Amino acid sequence: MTVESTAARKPRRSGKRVSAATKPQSSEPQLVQLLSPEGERVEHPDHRIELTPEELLGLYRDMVLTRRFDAEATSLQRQGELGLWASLLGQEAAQIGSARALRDDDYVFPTYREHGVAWCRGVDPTNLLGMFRGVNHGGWDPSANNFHLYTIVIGSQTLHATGYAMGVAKDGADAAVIAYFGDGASSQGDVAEAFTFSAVYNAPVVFFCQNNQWAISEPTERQSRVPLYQRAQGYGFPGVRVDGNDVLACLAVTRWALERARRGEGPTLVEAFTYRMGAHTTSDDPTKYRHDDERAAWEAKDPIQRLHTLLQREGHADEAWFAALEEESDALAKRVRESVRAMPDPDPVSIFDNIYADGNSLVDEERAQFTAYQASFAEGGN
Amino acid sequence: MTVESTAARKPRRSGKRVSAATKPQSSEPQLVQLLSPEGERVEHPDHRIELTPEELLGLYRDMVLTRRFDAEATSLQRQGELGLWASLLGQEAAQIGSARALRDDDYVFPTYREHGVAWCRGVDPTNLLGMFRGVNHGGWDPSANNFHLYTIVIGSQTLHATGYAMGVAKDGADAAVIAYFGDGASSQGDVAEAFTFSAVYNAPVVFFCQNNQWAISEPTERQSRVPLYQRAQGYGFPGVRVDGNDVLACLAVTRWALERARRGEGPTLVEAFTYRMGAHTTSDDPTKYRHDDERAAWEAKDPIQRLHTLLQREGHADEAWFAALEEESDALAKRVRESVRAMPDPDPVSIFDNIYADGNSLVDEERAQFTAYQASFAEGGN
Amino acid sequence: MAVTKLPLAKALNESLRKALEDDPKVLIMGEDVGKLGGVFRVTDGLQKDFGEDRVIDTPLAESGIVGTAIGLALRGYRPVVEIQFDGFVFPAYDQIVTQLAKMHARSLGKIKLPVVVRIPYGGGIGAVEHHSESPEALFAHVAGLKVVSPSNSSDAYWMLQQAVHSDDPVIFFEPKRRYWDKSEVDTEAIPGPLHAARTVREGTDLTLAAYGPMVKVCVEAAAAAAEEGKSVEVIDLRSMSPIDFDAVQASVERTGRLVVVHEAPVFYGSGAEIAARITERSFYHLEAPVLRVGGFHAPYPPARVEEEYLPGLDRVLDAVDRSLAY
Amino acid sequence: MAVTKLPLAKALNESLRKALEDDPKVLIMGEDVGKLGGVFRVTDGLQKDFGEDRVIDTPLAESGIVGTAIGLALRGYRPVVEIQFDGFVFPAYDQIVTQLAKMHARSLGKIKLPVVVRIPYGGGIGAVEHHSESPEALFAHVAGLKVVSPSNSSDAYWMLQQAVHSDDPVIFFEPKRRYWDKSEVDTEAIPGPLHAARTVREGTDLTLAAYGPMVKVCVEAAAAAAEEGKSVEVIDLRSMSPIDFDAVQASVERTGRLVVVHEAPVFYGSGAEIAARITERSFYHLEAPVLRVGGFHAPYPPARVEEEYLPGLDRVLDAVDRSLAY
Ligand SMILES: Cc1ncc(C[n+]2csc(CCOP(=O)(O)OP(=O)(O)O)c2C)c(N)n1
Ligand SMILES: Cc1ncc(C[n+]2csc(CCOP(=O)(O)OP(=O)(O)O)c2C)c(N)n1
Ligand SMILES: [Mg+2]
Ligand SMILES: [Mg+2]
Repeated sequence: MTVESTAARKPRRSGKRVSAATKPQSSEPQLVQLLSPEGERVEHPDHRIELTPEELLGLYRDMVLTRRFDAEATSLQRQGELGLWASLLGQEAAQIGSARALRDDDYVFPTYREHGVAWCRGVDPTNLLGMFRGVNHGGWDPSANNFHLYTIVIGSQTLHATGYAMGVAKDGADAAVIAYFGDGASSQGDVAEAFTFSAVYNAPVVFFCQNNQWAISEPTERQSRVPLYQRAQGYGFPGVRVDGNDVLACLAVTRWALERARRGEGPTLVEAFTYRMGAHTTSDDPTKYRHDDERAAWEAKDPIQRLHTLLQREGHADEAWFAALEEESDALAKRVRESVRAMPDPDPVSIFDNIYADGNSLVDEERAQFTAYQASFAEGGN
Repeated sequence: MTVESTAARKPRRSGKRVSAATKPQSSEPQLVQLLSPEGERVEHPDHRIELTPEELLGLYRDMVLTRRFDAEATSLQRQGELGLWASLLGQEAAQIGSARALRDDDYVFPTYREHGVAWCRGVDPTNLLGMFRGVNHGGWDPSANNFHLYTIVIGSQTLHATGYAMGVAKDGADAAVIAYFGDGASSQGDVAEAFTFSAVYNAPVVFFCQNNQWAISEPTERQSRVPLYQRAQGYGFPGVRVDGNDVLACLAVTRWALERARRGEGPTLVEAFTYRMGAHTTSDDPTKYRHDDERAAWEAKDPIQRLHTLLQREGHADEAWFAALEEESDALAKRVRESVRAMPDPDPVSIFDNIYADGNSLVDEERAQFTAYQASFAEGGN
Repeated sequence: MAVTKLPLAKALNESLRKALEDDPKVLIMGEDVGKLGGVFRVTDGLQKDFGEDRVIDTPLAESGIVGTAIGLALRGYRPVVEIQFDGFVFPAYDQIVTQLAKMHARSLGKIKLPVVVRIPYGGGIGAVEHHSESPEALFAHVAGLKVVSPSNSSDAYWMLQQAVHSDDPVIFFEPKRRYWDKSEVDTEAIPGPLHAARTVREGTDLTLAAYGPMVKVCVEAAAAAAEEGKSVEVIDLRSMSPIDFDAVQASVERTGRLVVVHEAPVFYGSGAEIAARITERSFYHLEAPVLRVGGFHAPYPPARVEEEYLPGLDRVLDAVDRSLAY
Repeated sequence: MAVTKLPLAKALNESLRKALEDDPKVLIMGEDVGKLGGVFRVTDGLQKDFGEDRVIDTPLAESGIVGTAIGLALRGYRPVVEIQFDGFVFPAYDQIVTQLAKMHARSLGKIKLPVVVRIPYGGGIGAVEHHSESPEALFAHVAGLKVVSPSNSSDAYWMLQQAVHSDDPVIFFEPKRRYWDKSEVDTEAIPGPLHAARTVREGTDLTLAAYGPMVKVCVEAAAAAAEEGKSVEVIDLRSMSPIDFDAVQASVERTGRLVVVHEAPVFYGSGAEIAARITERSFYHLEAPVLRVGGFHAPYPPARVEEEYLPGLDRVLDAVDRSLAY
């Protein structure tokens, strides 16, 4: 059962026009939206959300700090402190909304762009930068925050999430799992197999697809000729498209999907319809393949701006609060900048660490040879 | 658009109850059926078929000869003439019906069980036995009959079919491609990727899934919790479930799907709902995992018996015709038996043949060494 | 009684049973491992006794099997997954190489993935294509994986126990044509290290090194050579990654000659690694170059010529003679 | 003018352009190969000039890319597919190993699959995980595939032409850290055979054999050794399957010493195959064991230590010294 079909049955209680929802004949699929681009609340028959002013402010703060962190990382890359950066600019609502729906016991399997999710899980932003600086391949303890390492091989982590969720179900634990992936990833066989396994085992997993319209230079039409959320139906579980730039809708829909999972109702696919405002990574040049006006149209749907408008209209925050947040952002950026610069290069001999948990004679031999070889320079040898 | 949704809109013109079609509330999905298990013609709002008596007799003959060939192969395996055999028993209608929908220019990508399809394509049955005897890995020229080699790695061939169909479209040819696969195969990532590619490129390919209820010992519920034909929808093309034991329906639905492909309307998924009456292969022991009564229930739906009833009721054939066919079957079995027994073992040095089309120095070296080594025995050496 | 004579497949079955009994976190996963007990019956009866929750029939998708096993391991389980035949491990290759092998290092040691991937491998059973291959080199080249293969029932029993207990991923190659060979298993023995080679037969003139299905052939070759007065030592390597080079080196430095035997193609096979390393270590001890006996650079051939393709007694003896002729 | 100085990536681009011009059946397929021109711009401008029908952006699915390329080849096309980075070839590994490599043999020669799989490979560009690997041994072990790697612009241009013309599947490894290195290309030359090694520098004391990105390092090492009075011959193997053993053997039988250098891990790497075979062929000519310089048995490390991981001038010279010390 998709939200689309449900929406067709129930009367809408709000007079507010919400994207395609008011156009049943439209070829545009329906989008769950609770906060319009103009910053007005919108009602939806299936999904609603009650948040305290503190919670609203919290979401806003998360998005602002995440964006600031992201911008700082981009400039650190420009300064040569990082080898690469994958910006989440534009996807803050999808990430913060979905991540704030999680409980501590839930487990997250990210791609390489989920900086906002990491933030909500309590992963220190500095830790995310290690792999982009080139000092490690993943610098945090996944079990500390139930936030798995970034996965670069597209789609792989959806199977890990499914397996993890199968384990959660075996344990009878009151928890759920969320797997993030992109529109491009939806084409990988692994993602399809994750759908199959999760459906067959009724695993408590939410597949959260950030459709940011692009997989590097390829538009989503290169991956599918129908909206991605519809993919789920053919595997026997619901798919929902949510306005990925609407933090309230992302929170509400993800919460609903996680609840389904925890209640034993199995997997859900959430497609967050959003936009990658920046380049794919700092190595990419989007002018080669897309027009500026597309970006401009999405700027009008900015996830932070619309919540800003709401907070102001509903009087949840005054200028002082915004100013304090600005200061907090600056402090975060400063801290990140300083700790990245202070991040030491790894000891070369660490190349031989952690290859095996139980040890390995070949690694020991190579480590010893390497150490002796290195030492030969120190001694003026060779 | 699935047949299911269409069927709900149009009134049925026949009073005959056809499986689930008359039970709209049923959880059983609708099945396109044109010939009931009792051998009575059934009408269907979307699919109909007009066949001459000769064509009907032809289908019957194809099924009978295929079954006889299959039984002969099974007994040749028992006699030690083949190493293995994968019987198609029970799936004759699915194979003959779909294959007789093909034109010469169409191209077929089979699994390892499509003996009936091979028959319709004009592949000499004896040629199919080479790989099961262990004298080759595929003994026919695929381009001679537009019938690709059997593919054993589950699901792989669906991508080859898709690529081939992309080529057909590029050539602007008036042809279509059909890919056979099983219910188990539907779980493979490759099959999902084939759905994605074929949809994105609108390739003229029909995915023909013989859901014979089992993947070795695993029932279809291990692969999907919803009917397999529904998988297609999420990729943006139609899926239809057809009575796989009804040769008329299989012919009609496949023809329709091939026509769609040729008209440039892209891929279709046809799920032929049938049953593997025998063991998975001659190495398998189905008593380990399934009950006899299941098989018995399907016996009542036998594809050959129901066409036999129809032919008799409509008076298309007399006893002499059936007797002649029986003789033809015997002759076929005899020919197959004799030619298999006469099939020579390959020359060992052929191990080095056809590894590379352009030649390879290593292969040449190894062939020379091998030949010299073999010769050392002949010469009384070593 | 702790000592019994068991077919190799049954020893594996007992080993899995023990693993399931000892640790509730151990799971069996794969195609047809449940009611059917696997196409070789290695998991026979286990689902019946331990339930569908622990012995899990999976969808037909090898990447999914290994990928979800990784997820289960992350959750604290110890999955033992079965790949039905050697030739069907490749859909899972990406998950094995990019995820299973690397996650421990990627996490700086914080993640451990105690996953065993069982693969019946090798030829000699008259099977159709993809059912007779020996792809061990394709795993041994990859850091983060351990690759082993038992040659007899005792090793089958104990090495599988050790693989399950290992906190590293282990690719466990089972010599399928030896499944029915019976030999003694002492279920109360104290096994040696998983990656140590074992001297099967002592000798002074030449060393034969092999693993899995070829150990038996080498032992027979050594016996045949003995009749001709040649004293051949046979080493069962047991582990293809890491390789117990010390044991091979020690033997070669006594015998002066080495022949490595495996079913896998010689070109880029494990024999190459052993030849290269032993030649480097024991350059002045070798009376002859290390010779390799193995498969050709060819797809595994149709069953009716596999006996010519597989290294058999004669080909091993031929290499022994060639080595001794130096 | 037929002779121009081009960066290696541009030589590949020109080669693809020529292939598209010469034969309407040639197709380019891959992720981002169209408008973007590939992440390394190797296909830059080709979609613009040859259209979306010939230069095809594919869905993000490597198995799908290779699998559909096989289908297109069956239909008479000659697809040249791009895998974006070395570490992302593994989802396609099953299609490459079980289908692309074997279909010619499976069909008793009736099917030919002229598919080229281009893979930018190797390290040294400061990239994140999966973007710096050298998996060539994993393909070279598989019969039915040809595996090559150019080290300079001229070979890039010509070897890619030859790969496209080959009726066999070719895995074409492109040394990505040499993409920007310029050298001369004569587009009217008559190229030698695709699988022949080339002597890059002559010498009498020792032979260095390398391919792809390591050829440059070896040439520099030979120059440095020359300053110390050591005459080192450098061979660019160019092909990892088949390997031009005759050329290496001829050189080694003159110099008496061989060091093989590659980025890939040494364990089960191409150096093992070369060492084993050359030792067998030239046992009495070798003054020292064949030494191997390459990657460690470790996942490719984070970029900030890759210079220590990669075989550089010093490590090659160290091996040269060790060999000469025998
Ligand atoms: C298996 C694999 N193939 C190719 C790549 C190279 N690559 C990295 S990101 C990317 C595009 C991903 O697009 P999408 O899934 O939409 O995620 P997004 O980057 O838009 O967040 C590609 C092709 C990869 N990382 N893994
Ligand atoms: C990749 C792969 N994995 C496993 C196998 C072993 N195997 C052969 S047939 C089969 C079951 C196939 O079931 P299905 O797709 O339903 O086809 P059917 O045999 O029922 O016609 C399996 C698991 C295989 N051939 N290929
Ligand atoms: Mg995207
Ligand atoms: Mg089936």
